[in-house]
Amino acid sequence: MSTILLIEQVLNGLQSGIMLFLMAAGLTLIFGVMGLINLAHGSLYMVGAFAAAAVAAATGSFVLALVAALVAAAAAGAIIELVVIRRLYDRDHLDQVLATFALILIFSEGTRWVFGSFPLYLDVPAALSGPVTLPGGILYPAYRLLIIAVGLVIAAGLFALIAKTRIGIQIRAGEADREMIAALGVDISKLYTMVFALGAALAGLAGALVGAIQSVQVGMGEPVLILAFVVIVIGGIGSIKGALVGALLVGLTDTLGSVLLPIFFASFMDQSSATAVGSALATMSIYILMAGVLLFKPTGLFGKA
Amino acid sequence: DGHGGKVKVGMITTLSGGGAGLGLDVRDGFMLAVKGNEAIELVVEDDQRKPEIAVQLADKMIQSEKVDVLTGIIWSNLAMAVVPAATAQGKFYLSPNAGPSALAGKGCNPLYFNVSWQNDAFNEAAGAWSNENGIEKVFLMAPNYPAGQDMIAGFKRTYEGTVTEEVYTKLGQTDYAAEIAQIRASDADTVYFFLPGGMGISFMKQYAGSGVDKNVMGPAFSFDQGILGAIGDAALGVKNTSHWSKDLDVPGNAEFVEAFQAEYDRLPSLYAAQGYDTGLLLASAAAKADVKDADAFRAALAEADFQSVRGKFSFGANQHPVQDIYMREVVKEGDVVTNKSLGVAASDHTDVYGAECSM
Amino acid sequence: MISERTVNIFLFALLPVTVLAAWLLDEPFIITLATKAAILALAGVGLNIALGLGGLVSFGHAAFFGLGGYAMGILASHAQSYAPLMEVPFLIEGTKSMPVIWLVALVTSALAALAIGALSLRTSGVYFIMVTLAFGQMLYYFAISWPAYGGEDGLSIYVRNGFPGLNTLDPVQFFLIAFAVLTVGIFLAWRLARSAFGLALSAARQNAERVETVGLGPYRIRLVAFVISGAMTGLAGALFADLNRFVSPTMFSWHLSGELIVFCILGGVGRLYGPVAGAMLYVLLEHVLGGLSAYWHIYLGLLLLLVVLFARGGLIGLLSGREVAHE
Amino acid sequence: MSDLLDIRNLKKSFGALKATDDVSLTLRAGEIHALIGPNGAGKSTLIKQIAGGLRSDAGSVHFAGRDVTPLSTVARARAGLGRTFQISSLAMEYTVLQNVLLGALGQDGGVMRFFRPIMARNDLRDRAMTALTRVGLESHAAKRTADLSHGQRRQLEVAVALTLSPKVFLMDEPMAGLGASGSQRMTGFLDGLRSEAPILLVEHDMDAVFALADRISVLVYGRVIATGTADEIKADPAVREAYLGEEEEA
Amino acid sequence: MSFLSLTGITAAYGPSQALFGVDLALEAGEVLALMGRNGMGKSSTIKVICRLLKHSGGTVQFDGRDIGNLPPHKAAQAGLGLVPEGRRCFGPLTVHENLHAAARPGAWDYAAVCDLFPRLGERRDQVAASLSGGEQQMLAIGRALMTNPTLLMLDEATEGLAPVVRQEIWAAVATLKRDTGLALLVVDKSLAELRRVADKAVILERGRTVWSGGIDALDRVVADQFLGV
Ligand SMILES: Nc1ncnc2c1ncn2[C@@H]1O[C@H](COP(=O)(O)OP(=O)(O)OP(=O)(O)O)[C@@H](O)[C@H]1O
Ligand SMILES: Nc1ncnc2c1ncn2[C@@H]1O[C@H](COP(=O)(O)OP(=O)(O)OP(=O)(O)O)[C@@H](O)[C@H]1O
Ligand SMILES: [Mg+2]
Ligand SMILES: [Mg+2]
Repeated sequence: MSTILLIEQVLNGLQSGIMLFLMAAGLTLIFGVMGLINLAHGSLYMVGAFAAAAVAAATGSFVLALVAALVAAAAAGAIIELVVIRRLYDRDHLDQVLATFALILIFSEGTRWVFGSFPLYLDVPAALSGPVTLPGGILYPAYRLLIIAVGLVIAAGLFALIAKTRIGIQIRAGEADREMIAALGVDISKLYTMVFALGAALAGLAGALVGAIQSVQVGMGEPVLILAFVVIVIGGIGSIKGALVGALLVGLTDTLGSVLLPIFFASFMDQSSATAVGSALATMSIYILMAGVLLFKPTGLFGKA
Repeated sequence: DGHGGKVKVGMITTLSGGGAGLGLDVRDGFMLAVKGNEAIELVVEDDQRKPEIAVQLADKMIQSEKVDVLTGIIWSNLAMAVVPAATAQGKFYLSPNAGPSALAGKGCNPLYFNVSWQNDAFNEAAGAWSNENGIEKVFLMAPNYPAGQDMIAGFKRTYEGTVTEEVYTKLGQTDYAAEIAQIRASDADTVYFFLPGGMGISFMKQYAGSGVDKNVMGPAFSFDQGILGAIGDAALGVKNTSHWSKDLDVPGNAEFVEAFQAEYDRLPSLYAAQGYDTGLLLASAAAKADVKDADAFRAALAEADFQSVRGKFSFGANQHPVQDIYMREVVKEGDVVTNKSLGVAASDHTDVYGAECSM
Repeated sequence: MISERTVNIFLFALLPVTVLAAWLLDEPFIITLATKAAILALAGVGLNIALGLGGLVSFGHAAFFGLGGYAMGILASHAQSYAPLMEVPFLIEGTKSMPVIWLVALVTSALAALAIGALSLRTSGVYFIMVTLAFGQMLYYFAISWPAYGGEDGLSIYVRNGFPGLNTLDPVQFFLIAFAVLTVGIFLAWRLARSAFGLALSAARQNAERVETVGLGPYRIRLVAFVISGAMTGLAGALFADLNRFVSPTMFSWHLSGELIVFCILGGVGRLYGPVAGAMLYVLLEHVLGGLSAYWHIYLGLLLLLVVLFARGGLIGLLSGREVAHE
Repeated sequence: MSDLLDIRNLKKSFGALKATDDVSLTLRAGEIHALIGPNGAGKSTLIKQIAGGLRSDAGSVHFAGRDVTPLSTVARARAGLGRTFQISSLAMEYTVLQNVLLGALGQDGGVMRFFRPIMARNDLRDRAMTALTRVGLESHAAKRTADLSHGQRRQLEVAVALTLSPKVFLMDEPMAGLGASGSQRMTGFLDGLRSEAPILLVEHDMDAVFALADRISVLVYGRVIATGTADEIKADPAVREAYLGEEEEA
Repeated sequence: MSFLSLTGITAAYGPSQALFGVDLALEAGEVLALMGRNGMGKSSTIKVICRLLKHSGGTVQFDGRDIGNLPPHKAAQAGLGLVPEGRRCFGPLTVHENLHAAARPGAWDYAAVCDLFPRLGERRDQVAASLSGGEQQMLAIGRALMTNPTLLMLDEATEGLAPVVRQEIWAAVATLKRDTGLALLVVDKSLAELRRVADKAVILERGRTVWSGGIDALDRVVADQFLGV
């Protein structure tokens, strides 16, 4: 394989990592900071994508579509929090798992009911639809650069929100002892609704941004959900930095694994079995990565013991 | 004629979750074909695309509903789960989609009729067409699972040019940046791929944004009507092989397209066409023989005495189709992105597994 | 409130009574459903040992379920094709005998649980959930892309395996086999919960530090529990494969792990009959609602939601109130 | 008198902070050795180093003539080190009885018994009930631990340690949270306990310490600054300044 | 009307009743000692005042209004400061973050708290979970002061503190009372130390007020009967 292709693949790995971070960002917030296992995160991602597709179809504007994704997902998040999640904070994690699993069912089929069973059309805006030339002569889709930029901005913003602001402190205090922070005069319920809505909005934004280069269809949130969990667990729960690093690691492993493993096996096997073994191993690679990381660092790369 | 026997049909298909669009089309096409037919009684159940549910539904239809004929399954892994069990219990099975090689060869069965295609068919046709249309070097890509491997093998069976790369992706993969980079770096002139459902949508959109401009070709599954709407202009110009196209000039096809649109308010897909043909086939057999007389009914089915919307249609010795496969191209008609037929890619095509079938 | 014991007796009797009624009414499919519920309940009872008693939320129990299933699939397919499983260093032939298959399923899944548990138990909490998921997913992808036994297509076994002295093709008899195994499973789980081991395991869930300071090693206790749990789920997998006469990688999928967890929570976490109640309700809903509307998942979701929100302690909690610390 | 527990030059740092800095102590059969010192002096750290919850940076722990430094918490507990926590650490969903049963089970060691109900083990039950009776919790045996008041939990903590019949007790503030009357009772109780096994007692309740301790060691900033009898310690000006303050004698 | 007054409070944890009729009254600037043996309902009473435990009967009045229906954070904003039993510091947060989490403007700020407990200043960026027991106790007090309450409730706030620190805390309490007019409700086991700071006392026995009066009136007989000393 040529060096330039290898560089390009590394870039692709990093890029896909940032994309993963974008999808995981909202989950990190809700899961890492509020301590809530929200399986319905993927559904909020889907809600964002569908809202964007519907608005883009109606108005033709990509910006409006993104706004719609944010609003729809935030609203869905706030409603979920007020109606369901709010009653589950003092419960076992398992109750949250069951409730949010139920929400997946409701959201998926609800979306199918409203939008039908066929994938929707959502495409990148014309201005960003082509490739740009990077230094070194690498052609790179402009839209993907946008995704990288948005991902990095969100990472920085979340980091500042959690680590540097008083709201961040209060949220974390609430996770440690909800009753106590309330007894000190903080309206933790309202705060949690806001955080949940924010996490949902991030999921919705990711759904719209990523949906434009993938397929907008019912069930699109499920693989994302698992991947997002993998990412934040590798990074260490509650750590934004960890989520970013975890996402990049997963992106690189996934991309380079699928490219390099078949080549690696071909060096000592015949071509067709090398392709078979290599790609089989590549599909397992991120899970092997996760298990490996957790065996050496049982609380993830940046998690607190 | 006039045996007066009714046929009870159990349809197990995917009506919820990710792949529901395909199941809906098959169901609607079938219902359109048997609409008003007194001899056919239909029960439909949703398999949720889970093999074990499909097996249990088959049991239910056989044991409780006492159906005579089963049909409806979309996915080859579900078919592999249901068909052997159903035929073992003496029920007919008509496949409106999916044709795993195992059921065409050693596993063929007198009670199993495939009304769609064998997995390799579209690919063999595409390979043959490529030989004649100056396609010299191809980049092959499919998900790493049996159907994907079958499709690639099918293409390679007939294709005589050079295969530059053969790439197997994760099943359900959504990001193809790495593969697109490989395609860009490859010296192939054509990309041939099989990526059903959302995978194909994602790939095509990303490919269009990448600036790579090699020819794109594949079996029809990634370019069918239900999906084209979601890919949009990115799919224009793509060549794909299919046994049916909306614009085929064969008796009954235009009427079918029109009736389907009138009934369901959407364009029919190839799945709808297969469902429709399956319905017609069944109706033709039901008119000739009583299903309780298995031998007679089987003979009636084997005659394939109906006007297929694909034109020529008959069964080979392994009861898999002998039919023409066409090359189609994705075009825009007004606002609608759809397929246009370019002509026959392989005529009277039949599968290679029939030789292994001892029936 | 009804006492938990009464609820349990009712739940226990429900399956055979249903089957009897179905048999009288000649509704063989209901018998199949009851069998399915019994087998899934067994898998849930297995999971519940780790999950309810030990607090080990395994999101990868499908691994054991699938291994049990493939133990059946591989052995039976070799018997079906008369090709030995392996010839060197010694000959292993396929088999169609249930007891042998069960034994293999138990041993395989126990060994897998030992390996997976030994590694996973180094972590805890959500990390444990995810690392078990990772192992499950590895097996899932492996099964999908490994062509020898059908890959994603799975393996069909044309005739159900045999059990000495019984006709397993008769739905009622096969139900009785599954139900008997379930009964044994419940009995073992019941004794286990009340045994010295159960006391220590449950204490390790509540406070591991406490268990250490009384001189008991929580890691070893949990590992043993995980192995027992995995083995029982593996056995259920073998039965499930026999019920369908079919195995495929979906038996390894995370949806299945999730469903097993759902059974436990739905019925009541840590309650002996929790997974039994959960599995029965789930199977019932799946098949009743499935017939009502194409959008039946919405109703299923709403029902589950109602249970979590308003029935603390799951179904059994709803019926019999807060758990009384035993004896 | 022999030294049952012999701690030599233990050290533990957290970053730049030396929580324990070259601490050596002994505990002889039949004595109560009190360890006092300002908050954050390193007392609990030391207890954890002895019991095994925390690996020492340097130094060794000898117990009953054997070097237990490399052993895990579990192994040390089995060897006979019984510990109570500064902040109650109990199985909260269990009944009071089940918590002490767990201790009895730990003492018995037969945890890999999967079939016989634990409640049928009369030996363990008796042992557990005896321990509850000794701390005065017998009437609460069937109560859920989570429903106990703070002080009652402290008593239960001691009862669990009793069931282990350890050779040595390591007690981290057993009086904390007990009311005045509770403290008095506990004082009387510990007084009797020393004949069963010696006690290394960390406590801020000076009434109790002065009433009970045969020897007192004072830990300040991770170092032992004085060891002696109650009177010697009371008279030590450095101790008065660092710890006791102007407290008049109780 | 009193600054804080509880009349006829009854309350239960699920099925088990803990309070059977608690009455107490406290004036602004006063220090009230709440006494009773283990498990008699002192902490439960405090929880009722902070709204962490719902009462089933009786009334809770604070600063001229009925706070019996407020959610906990509203009650706290009305001027209640709590140092709970068992400290309950926010374990994963640093000392500095613990203090700032719920701070409200007023005389007590970070500098003032560090003046009172210099140790907290030294441990500024250490996470609370790794503090020594006594340090956590100081943190809990500091955290409550940072909300600038008008009534501070100390539930066993000197538990586990070294005698010197305890003396400092009592001195601080005396200062608070003298200089800021802060009202205090104190639960503590040392009768001797309470006598020095408290103005009056209420004794609970099995969830009921059984004695109340000036601290000076609390003689040997009463102490013997209810407190067992
Ligand atoms: N894990 C840790 N990381 C950092 N510092 C720690 C850790 N554990 C303890 N410390 C620090 O070590 C010092 C000693 O703590 P230790 O708990 O041993 O004190 P102590 O003597 O028991 O005090 P107290 O009487 O208040 O309980 C304290 O300053 C504490 O903050
Ligand atoms: N969370 C709870 N659930 C159930 N019962 C409880 C709970 N907390 C306390 N109790 C019960 O309520 C009664 C009063 O407890 P409370 O904590 O108010 O006592 P206290 O006077 O503060 O005792 P202590 O001095 O030991 O802290 C006790 O009998 C206790 O068992
Ligand atoms: Mg301490
Ligand atoms: Mg209290």
